[in-house]
Amino acid sequence: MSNMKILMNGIIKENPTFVLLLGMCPTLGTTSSAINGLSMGLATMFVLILSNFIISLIKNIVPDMVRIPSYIVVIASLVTILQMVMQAYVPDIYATLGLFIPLIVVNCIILGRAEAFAAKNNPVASIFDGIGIGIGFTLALTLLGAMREFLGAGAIFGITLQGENYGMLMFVLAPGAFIALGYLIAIVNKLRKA
Amino acid sequence: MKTFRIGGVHPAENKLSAAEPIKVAELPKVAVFPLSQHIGAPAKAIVQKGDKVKVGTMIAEAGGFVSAPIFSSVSGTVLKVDTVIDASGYAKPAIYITVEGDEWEAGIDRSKDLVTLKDRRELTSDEIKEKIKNAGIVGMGGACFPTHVKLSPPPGSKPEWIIINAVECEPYLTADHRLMLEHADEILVGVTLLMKAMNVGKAYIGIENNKPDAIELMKSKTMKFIHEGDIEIVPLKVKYPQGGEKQLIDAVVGRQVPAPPALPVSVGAILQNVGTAFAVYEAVMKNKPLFERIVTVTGKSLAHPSNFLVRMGTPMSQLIDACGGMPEDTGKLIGGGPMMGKALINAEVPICKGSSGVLLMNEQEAKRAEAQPCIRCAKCVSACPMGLEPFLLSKLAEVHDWERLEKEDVVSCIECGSCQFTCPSHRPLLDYVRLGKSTVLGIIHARKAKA
Amino acid sequence: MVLVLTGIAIVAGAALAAINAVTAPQIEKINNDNLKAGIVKVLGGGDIQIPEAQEQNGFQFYPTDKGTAVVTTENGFGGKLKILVGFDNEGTVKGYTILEHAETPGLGAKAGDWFQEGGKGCIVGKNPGTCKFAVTKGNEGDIDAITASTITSRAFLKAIQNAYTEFYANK
Amino acid sequence: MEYILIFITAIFINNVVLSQFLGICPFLGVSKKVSTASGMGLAVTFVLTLATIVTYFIQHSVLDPNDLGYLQTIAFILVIAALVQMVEIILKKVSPSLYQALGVFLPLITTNCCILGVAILVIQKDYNLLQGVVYAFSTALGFFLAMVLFAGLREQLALNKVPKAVEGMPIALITAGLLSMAFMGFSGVDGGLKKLFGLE
Amino acid sequence: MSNKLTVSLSPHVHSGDSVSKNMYGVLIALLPAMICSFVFFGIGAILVTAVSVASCVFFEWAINKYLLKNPQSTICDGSAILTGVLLAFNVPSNLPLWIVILGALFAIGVVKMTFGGLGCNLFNPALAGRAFLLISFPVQMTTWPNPGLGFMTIADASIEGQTGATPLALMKQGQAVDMDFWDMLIGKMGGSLGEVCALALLLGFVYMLVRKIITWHIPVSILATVAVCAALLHWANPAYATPTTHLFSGGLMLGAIFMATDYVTSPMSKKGQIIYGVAIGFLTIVIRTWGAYPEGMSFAILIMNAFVPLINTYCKPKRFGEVVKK
Ligand SMILES: Cc1cc2nc3c(=O)[nH]c(=O)nc-3n(C[C@H](O)[C@H](O)[C@H](O)COP(=O)(O)O)c2cc1C
Ligand SMILES: Cc1cc2nc3c(=O)[nH]c(=O)nc-3n(C[C@H](O)[C@H](O)[C@H](O)COP(=O)(O)O)c2cc1C
Ligand SMILES: Cc1cc2nc3c(=O)[nH]c(=O)nc-3n(C[C@H](O)[C@H](O)[C@H](O)COP(=O)(O)O)c2cc1C
Ligand SMILES: Cc1cc2nc3c(=O)[nH]c(=O)nc-3n(C[C@H](O)[C@H](O)[C@H](O)CO)c2cc1C
Ligand code: SF4
Ligand code: SF4
Ligand code: SF4
Ligand code: SF4
Ligand code: FES
Repeated sequence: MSNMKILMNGIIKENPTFVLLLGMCPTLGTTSSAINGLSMGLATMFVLILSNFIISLIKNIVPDMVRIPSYIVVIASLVTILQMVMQAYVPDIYATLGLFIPLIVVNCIILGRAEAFAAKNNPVASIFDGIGIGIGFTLALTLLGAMREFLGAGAIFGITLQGENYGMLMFVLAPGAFIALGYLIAIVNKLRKA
Repeated sequence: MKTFRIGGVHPAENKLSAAEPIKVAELPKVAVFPLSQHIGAPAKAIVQKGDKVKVGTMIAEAGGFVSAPIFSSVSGTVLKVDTVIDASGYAKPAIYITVEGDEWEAGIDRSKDLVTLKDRRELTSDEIKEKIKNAGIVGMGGACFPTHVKLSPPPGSKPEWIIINAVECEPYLTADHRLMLEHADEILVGVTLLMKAMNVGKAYIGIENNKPDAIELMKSKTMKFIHEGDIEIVPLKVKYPQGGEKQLIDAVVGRQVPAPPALPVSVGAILQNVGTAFAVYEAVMKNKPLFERIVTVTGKSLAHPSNFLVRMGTPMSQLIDACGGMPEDTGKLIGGGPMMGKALINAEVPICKGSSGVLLMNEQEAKRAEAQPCIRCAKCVSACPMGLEPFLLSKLAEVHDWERLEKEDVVSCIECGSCQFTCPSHRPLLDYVRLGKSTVLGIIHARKAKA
Repeated sequence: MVLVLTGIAIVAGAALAAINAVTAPQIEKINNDNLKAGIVKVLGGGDIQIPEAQEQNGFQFYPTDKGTAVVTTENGFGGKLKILVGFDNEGTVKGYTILEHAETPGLGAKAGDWFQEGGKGCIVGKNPGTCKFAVTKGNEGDIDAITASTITSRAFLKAIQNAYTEFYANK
Repeated sequence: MEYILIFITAIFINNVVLSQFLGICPFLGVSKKVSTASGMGLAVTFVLTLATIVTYFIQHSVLDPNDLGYLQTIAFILVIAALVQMVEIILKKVSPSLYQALGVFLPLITTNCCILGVAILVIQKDYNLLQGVVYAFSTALGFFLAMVLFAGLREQLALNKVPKAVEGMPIALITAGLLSMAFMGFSGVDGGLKKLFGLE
Repeated sequence: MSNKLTVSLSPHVHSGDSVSKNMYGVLIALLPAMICSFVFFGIGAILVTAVSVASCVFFEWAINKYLLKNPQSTICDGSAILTGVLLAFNVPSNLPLWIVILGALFAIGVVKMTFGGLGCNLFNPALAGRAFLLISFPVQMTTWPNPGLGFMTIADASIEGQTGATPLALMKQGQAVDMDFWDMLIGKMGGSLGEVCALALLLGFVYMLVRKIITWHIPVSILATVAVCAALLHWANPAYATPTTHLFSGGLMLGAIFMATDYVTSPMSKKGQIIYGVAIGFLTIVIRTWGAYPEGMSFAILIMNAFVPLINTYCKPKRFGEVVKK
């Protein structure tokens, strides 16, 4: 499979949100606006690319018995690095995303890709897989964030498109997350079939 | 006013023929006797083509313990032993007899004189049961369960009461009602015979209070036969399916028969239809086997809805003709009442032991309204006399979840149809519940057979 | 096997320690910068020398020559509401900024703008000594509450009022 | 009183799943039947409470004294993973029947964010040990409640015909959204109770 | 002859009851309250009701036809009209009409049709629509006009000029509420369209009981629970509202009689219905007394909607023969 194909695979065929239905907690928890969704997507992509790369590098030295613990150590270290870096350079975003940054550790997408892809492929392909899945995830989160922001606050990326008073507040709150994602998946399913 | 405690509905009564005295139906040209007119093993034919028979001659013997013999209701020659399409809609073995005259077996007492237990003090309990068995009596209430089997309760159970089912809760039907008005004395003697047979001291006769004349009459006659209070008339509030045996026992004595394998006798009750009591009287006191019964022929479009005393084997078409003929707009022909009766494919089906009525519905009544989605109104739950959840049972049957159906007690369903009657969405609930029930029963049988 | 795992852990630990060493001062600095910027903002801008915080009854005071900035906390609708408010020497509000909150977006979260200059419930230029810092609803006070967020408004105003009381007591 | 408040808040008002968005995977994944949902709920209750206690000690007696706060994430996740393994082994030995009931759910729990999330939240909220345990336990009960309710709703959905376009995950998410909306009715009750209990 | 006979399984007769008969029955029961609301709130009430009903019916028709591609039209059964009326009854009469339309879209589109239409929804559409509006447009949803008749001006209407707080909203702000009993009974107070005249709602209740559209179990258990809980609270601390204030204010009557009884979203067994009712009553008091929303009824019902499948699973009707009297 060419690297380009790997890339597209993550974005469309195995889109983690719409197709694999993984990483639902951050998907729902951080998409109250487009910018939040985008940030979360990028943060996850950062960890994903590096973890895929490192795990693919060390896959041959790690014995099977300690495979999972080693992967977790790698992922957790990367997440911690991400935490520190974000705190230092983008503290506002770090504050909004809050708990969901450390929770990237348990995001099933990361460990899932480590097991399903990085542990079986070479480092370069693994990077591409990380990028592809990462973009797929980021796109989905941004889309959902934009949808919720538009419905809930009448804006996208903070740019007001309709009077603020016309926003349906519920869409930026918890129920709106579930409902918006529900319909988004239904629409994406329909489009994919068509 | 007493009634049963759970569920129930009140369909329009439409007792069109309640004031019509019983007329004797004409003899048929050919009488047809299906061999399985009862629950249990079919009877075995003991006559052959060309045999001569009289009224009251046994033409088929019992095929086992849970079975009953069949007697000819006419005199004449056996035409053939073939099949006939009976009420079930399937072709079943039957004996055809060409009618010639009306000659009765010698032993039958055809006089109208009332014979009471006082006149026959020597009768023992066993003799009574034997006579009932030999007369081929089965339940006249519709289920056609051989009466002698009911009268042989399993060891250990102790019957306390005879309960006579004179409820006739089905709309339209008036056969039991007329029987009570015209043969109250005989019925009461029949009851005393049943009491003696089972050695119980108390009998109740449950009658719905839409038959006040029957209640009055029966009340005034009870004392004549036995000590006051030994036979008690119990007027009941009109509610369908009061005539269901479990419901009636609950209504009359306030006990609920648990789920199978419990039998009515497990709570001390033995239940018989009034018609059965009458048949018992005739069999024991008059030596007359069961070969005729009262049948209501009715319907809104029918010219003269009537009650007939009919010889078994008479085709329904002949009775319909006697009521003014099949109306043009007939859309459905039902053997029995509108709630539990079976729709028949033609009018040539013969009357047999359990045929209490023939009902004609016009085309409009015959149509079922189109089913809509269940709106979960719970009206079917409120209506179900067994405390079941028909909406759920039918849904589960639709999705073939047999396991859960068994857990939800689908086998307790008595198929009374109250649920479907009441459903505002016109859902075919009972169709699905029946499917579920029979499948689950099959599964249970298979499991037992394996074990 | 154990060796590999230990190895990975050591490498990871080392990497983390190294990065921590780089980022920790930066985090510290950024937090400081934020606070500094905030103080400057609530005191009306300009070149301000910012002193060390003075802790007092749970409030932090930053007295400067342009006035005093106070960090004050109260329980809002969704949780802690932490506000930095600037008073001039008379105790008139010069400005405020919200440091931390857990109010509902679209409702209580509007507190960030609502009470600013030009907002419907403007408190800038008002003095809690002369103007009653409570919601107008039910004649409690003189400030208009955020629509449909009385709880946040009450908490917000109470926080400012408390800061003022403490500030006044120390003057 | 304070504990009662934590308890009620965690179950109804800030329900982990319905308003905090933690543990969504098992919530969506193992909620087709009430029986499995309650199994998962029990397993989470057990592990979550235990994990909170252990991580509490790790934070306060290992990380904080040595100024290793930045190792929180890595330390917690390893401890939780090890703990789940241990629980599995011990359960298998001590109570095979319980293992039968919960066993299948245990491996799934390691990657359930509500365990790690709550462990971190307990530290962030500066709870003491008892508060932390009450918080963790009630959060888990909230998870259990959401699971069982949701499974009940889905069982009923399974009997109905849902439009093709929303079959599967979409309808589950929309149902969860409506459930979450219903639970918003509880919002503010914590404040009211705080006043009632005189905690403000 | 024989071939024109219909052969079908028993029963061969039907009660003649139908879905639309029940739905229109409820609508008739709602008429007195609707007339009251028109009288009290005037043209605004009429507009809101008309727009709500029209948009509910339109969305049901459009979704059914164009999204679900269901050839059978379902708008005649009356359930969408009913949802429209009940949604309108749950909003203030001065609500902007575009918000009413959004509420109808949520109620019918999201809550009802997404789940498959009549009978398949898990939550009460009108109430979910209202909750959606309350969460989304808290400002507009909590500004109630006073009943408009001249002789019915409320003494404390001074609070917010044209708009009158409902007794419950007043209670929330810690004001002593001593509404006059008769005022509340006939609806002389601020509130949503249909919730103000308790007398008219009770009239509808009696009508539905007589027509056997609903049974007493749910409404009575809700009202009784609210009365008991409120009495206990009031007795413990007279600052809490009296039971009568609770019973006759807010959407309690409307909810207990018309919305908690919605067939689709309430339990099937009598026992279950009583549990459901008691829980709704209790939650209503909890939310009214301590929660952020002044009005607890709609959320209490929605929360209990979520419990209905569990109640149905664990609360079976009493089977025949379960209790053997010996
Ligand atoms: C729903 C239902 C309704 C019934 N209604 C009657 C009835 O009205 N009269 C009657 O005699 N039997 C009725 N039966 C039959 C009785 O259950 C019972 O079989 C019969 O009364 C027993 O007496 P038998 O064996 O003499 O017929 C009904 C059965 C069912 C299931
Ligand atoms: C194998 C078997 C044995 C039965 N034994 C008795 C019995 O001993 N006593 C009795 O009262 N009924 C007995 N019954 C009859 C049933 O309980 C019931 O009365 C019969 O099926 C007719 O009821 P129905 O007309 O209400 O349907 C027996 C039924 C079966 C199938
Ligand atoms: C989901 C939700 C979020 C809310 N957020 C806030 C909030 O952030 N701030 C607030 O003061 N009230 C909030 N409320 C409370 C209500 O809007 C409450 O009715 C209001 O504070 C008091 O009413 P009033 O301001 O209209 O007088 C919220 C309520 C809910 C249900
Ligand atoms: C007694 C009764 C009460 C009803 N209450 C409501 C209601 O509160 N809200 C609603 O949207 N529909 C109500 N309906 C109409 C209908 O049941 C509802 O639209 C269904 O929930 C849609 O599937 C009611 C119907 C009846 C018969
Ligand atoms: S692992 Fe956690 S974050 Fe990822 S989806 Fe599952 S529960 Fe949510
Ligand atoms: S009496 Fe009824 S059940 Fe018995 S054989 Fe005849 S039709 Fe069938
Ligand atoms: S037919 Fe069966 S399920 Fe229906 S009401 Fe009668 S007993 Fe209940
Ligand atoms: S009566 Fe019909 S519509 Fe009502 S619950 Fe039963 S099946 Fe459903
Ligand atoms: S028992 Fe009611 S009609 Fe037979």
